Amino acid sequence: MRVKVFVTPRKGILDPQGRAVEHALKSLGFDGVSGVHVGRYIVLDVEARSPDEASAAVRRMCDQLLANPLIEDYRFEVEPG
Amino acid sequence: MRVKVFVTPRKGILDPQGRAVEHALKSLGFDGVSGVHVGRYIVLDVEARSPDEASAAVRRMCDQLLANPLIEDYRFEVEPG
Amino acid sequence: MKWGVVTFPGSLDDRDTLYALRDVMGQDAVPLWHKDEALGGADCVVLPGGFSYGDYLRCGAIARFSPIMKSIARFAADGGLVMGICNGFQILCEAHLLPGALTRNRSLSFICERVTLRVENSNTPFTRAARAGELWRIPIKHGEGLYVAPDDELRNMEERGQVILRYVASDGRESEAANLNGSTRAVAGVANERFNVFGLMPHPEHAVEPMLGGVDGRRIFESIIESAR
Amino acid sequence: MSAPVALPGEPAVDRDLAAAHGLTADEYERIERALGRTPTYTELGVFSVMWSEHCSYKSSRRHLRMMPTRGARVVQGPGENAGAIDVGDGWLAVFKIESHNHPSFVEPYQGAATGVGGILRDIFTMGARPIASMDSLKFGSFDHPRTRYLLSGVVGGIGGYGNCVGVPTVAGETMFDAAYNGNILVNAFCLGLVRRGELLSARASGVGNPVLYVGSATGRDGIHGASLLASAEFDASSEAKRPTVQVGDPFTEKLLIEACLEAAKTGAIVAIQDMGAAGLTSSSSEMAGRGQLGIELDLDRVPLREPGLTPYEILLSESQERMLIVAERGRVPQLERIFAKWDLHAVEIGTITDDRRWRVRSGGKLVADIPVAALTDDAPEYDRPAKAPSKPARMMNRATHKIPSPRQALRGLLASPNVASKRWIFRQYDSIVQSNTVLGPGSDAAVLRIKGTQRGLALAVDSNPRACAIDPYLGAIATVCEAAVNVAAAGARPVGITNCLNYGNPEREEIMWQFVRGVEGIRDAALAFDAPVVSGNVSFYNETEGRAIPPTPTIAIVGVLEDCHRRVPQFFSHADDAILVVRSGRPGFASSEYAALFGSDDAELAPIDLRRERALVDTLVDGAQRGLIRSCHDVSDGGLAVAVAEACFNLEGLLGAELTLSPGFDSAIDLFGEGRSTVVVSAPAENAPGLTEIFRGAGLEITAIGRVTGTARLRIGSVIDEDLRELQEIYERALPERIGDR
Ligand SMILES: Nc1ncnc2c1ncn2[C@@H]1O[C@H](COP(=O)(O)OP(=O)(O)O)[C@@H](O)[C@H]1O
Ligand SMILES: [Mg+2]
Repeated sequence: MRVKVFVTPRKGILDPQGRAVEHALKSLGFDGVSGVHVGRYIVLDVEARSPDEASAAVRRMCDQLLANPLIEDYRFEVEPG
Repeated sequence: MRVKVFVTPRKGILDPQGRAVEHALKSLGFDGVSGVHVGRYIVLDVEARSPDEASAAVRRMCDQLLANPLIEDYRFEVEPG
Repeated sequence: MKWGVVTFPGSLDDRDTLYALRDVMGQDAVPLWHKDEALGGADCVVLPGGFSYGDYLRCGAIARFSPIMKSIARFAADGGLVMGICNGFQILCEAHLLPGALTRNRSLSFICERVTLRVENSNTPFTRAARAGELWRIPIKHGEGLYVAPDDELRNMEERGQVILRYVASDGRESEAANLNGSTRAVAGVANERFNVFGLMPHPEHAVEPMLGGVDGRRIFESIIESAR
Repeated sequence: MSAPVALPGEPAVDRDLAAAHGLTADEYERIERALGRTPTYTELGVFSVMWSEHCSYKSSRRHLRMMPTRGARVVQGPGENAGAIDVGDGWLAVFKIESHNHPSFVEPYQGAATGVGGILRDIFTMGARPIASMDSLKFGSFDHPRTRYLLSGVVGGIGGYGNCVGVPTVAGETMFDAAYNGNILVNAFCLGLVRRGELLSARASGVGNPVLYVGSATGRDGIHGASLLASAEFDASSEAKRPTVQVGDPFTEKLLIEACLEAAKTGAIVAIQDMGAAGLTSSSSEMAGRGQLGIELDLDRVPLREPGLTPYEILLSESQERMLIVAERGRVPQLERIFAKWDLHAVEIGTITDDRRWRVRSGGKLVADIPVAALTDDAPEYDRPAKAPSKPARMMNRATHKIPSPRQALRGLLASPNVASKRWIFRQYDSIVQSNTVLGPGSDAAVLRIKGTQRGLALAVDSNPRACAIDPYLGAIATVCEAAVNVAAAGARPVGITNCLNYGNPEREEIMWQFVRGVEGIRDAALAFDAPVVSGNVSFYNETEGRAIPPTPTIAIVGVLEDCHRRVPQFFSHADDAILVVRSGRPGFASSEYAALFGSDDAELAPIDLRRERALVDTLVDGAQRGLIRSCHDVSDGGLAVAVAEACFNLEGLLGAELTLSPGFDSAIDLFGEGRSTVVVSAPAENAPGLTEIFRGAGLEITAIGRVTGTARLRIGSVIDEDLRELQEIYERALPERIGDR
């Protein structure tokens, strides 16, 4: 099963990368841009008998490795198929 | 309008980070994992009168700054609202 | 001749490059500021190493849009000599003044080490003072120096002699282990098709004094001085 | 003037709330007395951080006064952001070491990164350009499941920050021991250079002078980071108390360095301090306190990262990359222009006053009004009971029956993570940026040249918790000796010390005893080397679940080389050079790596004769300056055999060594014991008599034990005959293999 994981800097945590990108976009003339945050996007294939089984595994992967719960939030989507 | 941009390593381009994450997941005991790729996930708010206008702007942002077409692919979603 | 060394926000080796050029090589070198467009009458512009804009997003991606980069693009189009070292190389690639891109080292970690380079083409303004096949000991220090370019493009580059420097073992032979960052075909430095723009990951400005571990970096500066005459 | 008012939604202040803020009943009463009323919630928060162990040094202050802090070269001793030593030719070296243990244990990458950021700010607030960093690291054993994660995170964070700001990390030390499983240590050192006469201070002056906030905006990060996290033991509830983790932004720090140094040149800066622990509160009150003045702040003008921060949060935030400046009146626009050039905020948020009060307004209301002294000089100070434990501690195992052969011992030692090459770590650090690094990581001390002069500075950082566990006094002395000898081995004269005192819970009398004995040891050794202590840091409460770390005073020493060309590396460089050993005492196994690996019943540290240690240092410097010494390596972890092997591992070309063992050098204890300072010297054979004479003349034992050979073999008497390539492979691979990095 194909899984997509989205990891973003936690609310309230400094996101210097997001700030730098926002600043750069503005100076390129994209004035109407705000709230830029930069995170990670992880795509993977997981062998599982059901989407629920895949979800459970991915949740553990996120907690253990893919995200740092102290400074990052994550969510993921399981694409059946 | 809230926009989500997904930037992924281009097919055929070395993705050492994806490989390292896959390796790490396997050594944590997640055997059924494969095809791991790590990219960037950029969230931003764009002022625009319509989703189309937002899309056009975001496409330009991606082409100019957010992705490097030589090594990366991108796609994005505009959330009306 | 006159040198210009650009300072972007987050440039680090700008001062070292100026020091190497002025104090060690006795050259006339001026600092250039990213917000300016003037190149100070430089015959060769150096984009130094560092972490411009924190290397956020992609190395060099944001610096590429600095006002001074417009002048540098024009200067290069007019045949002016431009050299990008490390972060400067990354900026030149992002600005499409050089082919290819630089991505994270194979090991995913930063590497600071003296490496051996082999001069692959000595018929360029940047290597004129060297013999082809000459070996140099010059340090690298980067986290994202793995050079990539599409296969066909890289093949053409090799044919035209645009691959100027390669990582090799200390005996001069190509080896997987000596290619510390995992660059495609062990590429360490490339030029554009006109051979007036040059980018390299190793730091020649950190190899100009015996007390600091060697002088092979001088060969590059000497070549440029010779070319500008 | 009316008293500050409670803001809507704030909890009522009482003894219980004070206790929840880590203040004792006594302390709370003191606060009421100092104010003559009940504090507001905001004020309570402010007192709780300023009176925390971390900010007030309440358990350590009276003991730290023992340290020798004056000397002919001392321009600034403890009390400012960092100390300063005159190193000649018009240059001052400004340096300090600081701990970031708890944050690094919680989030290793960001914890270590922000540790580097903080110590850098301490240096450039003095007007000095940071030119070199070092890191002293203690991790648990590799058997512990978190060790690898913590190690890669910490090293990644130090490199990530240091590399990005362009300050080379030139040396350090790393130790692994199960005693640190629950409490790692991350101590970061930084050194900067400033011209004599251009040193800045953190002492406010000039009533009416404006106060400028510069750098990053304020967020909710690290609220109570200092008071709760670093001033109490770790336990199960720490999780819940955990403040928001601070994320460092080295890019902004780099801009801040350049902007502050440029601003310093204008002469418009009266005083400057970074917003470290307790952020805006400590920087503003401490600057006012040093100047015997008052300060008034308007929080409405503080740049915020997100809306809705309360005065309590703004005052206690530990957001990174921020500075507070007292400027000369009328020169604010000039400073603003400089910060704008570097894309940084500079906002006037307050004024210096003459009434010695710390006054804060928000939304037009007075929210805090406290005598400055109550927050600074008059903070509590304790004379906590100290008592030696009934039985001395010990980190080593008893001797086993399986005594290894010399060959097995040597190989085992070289593969031990404490002895093995730390290249995996230091090659992740840019050690050459700024073009001053004459000797980088991998040698006993790093050497930096001072551009435009012949001079060099040598830096070393050391700690010896195993010796300190046996005897916290002798262990501290041994630590200072090791750092001094490392610096002298490179040919430099030790001129100044900074220290980071890592201990357990000071409310326990045996910990307090370890601490006091440690300070006494540092005092005595510093006096002996005539190297004053000019700065430092105390880190208490390094315990988890009631288990304290071994006493770990970390000592960094700065040395001066009159002529940088005369620096001495630790590596053999010429075949046929004579190899000599100079000892200031006898080796033993008591705190050795050998004992840690193979066990030993040797439980006592040998006494230390500080006059001989001093003589060793003086003579090494003398020998180096006269150009008699080609290489010098001090014998530390692993003993003599390991030191000789390490001296052979010259990256520019492997050499060999052949030692003929005379009596007194042939037992396991001679080969692998670690004792009082011992160095392995190589020199052209014709210099050997001259060297022997000067060392003997200084009352030291010097013995010619062999020669350097051109073939890569290590031969020691009839007991060891090894291919050095194999040994080097063991030495270099050990750490990457344990980390799982192919
Ligand atoms: N954490 C670290 N950061 C930078 N350099 C380090 C670190 N740990 C060790 N080193 C370097 O590795 C070398 C060996 O360290 P160490 O074994 O502590 O030396 P010694 O025992 O000779 O004092 C030294 O040059 C030291 O500076
Ligand atoms: Mg040493």
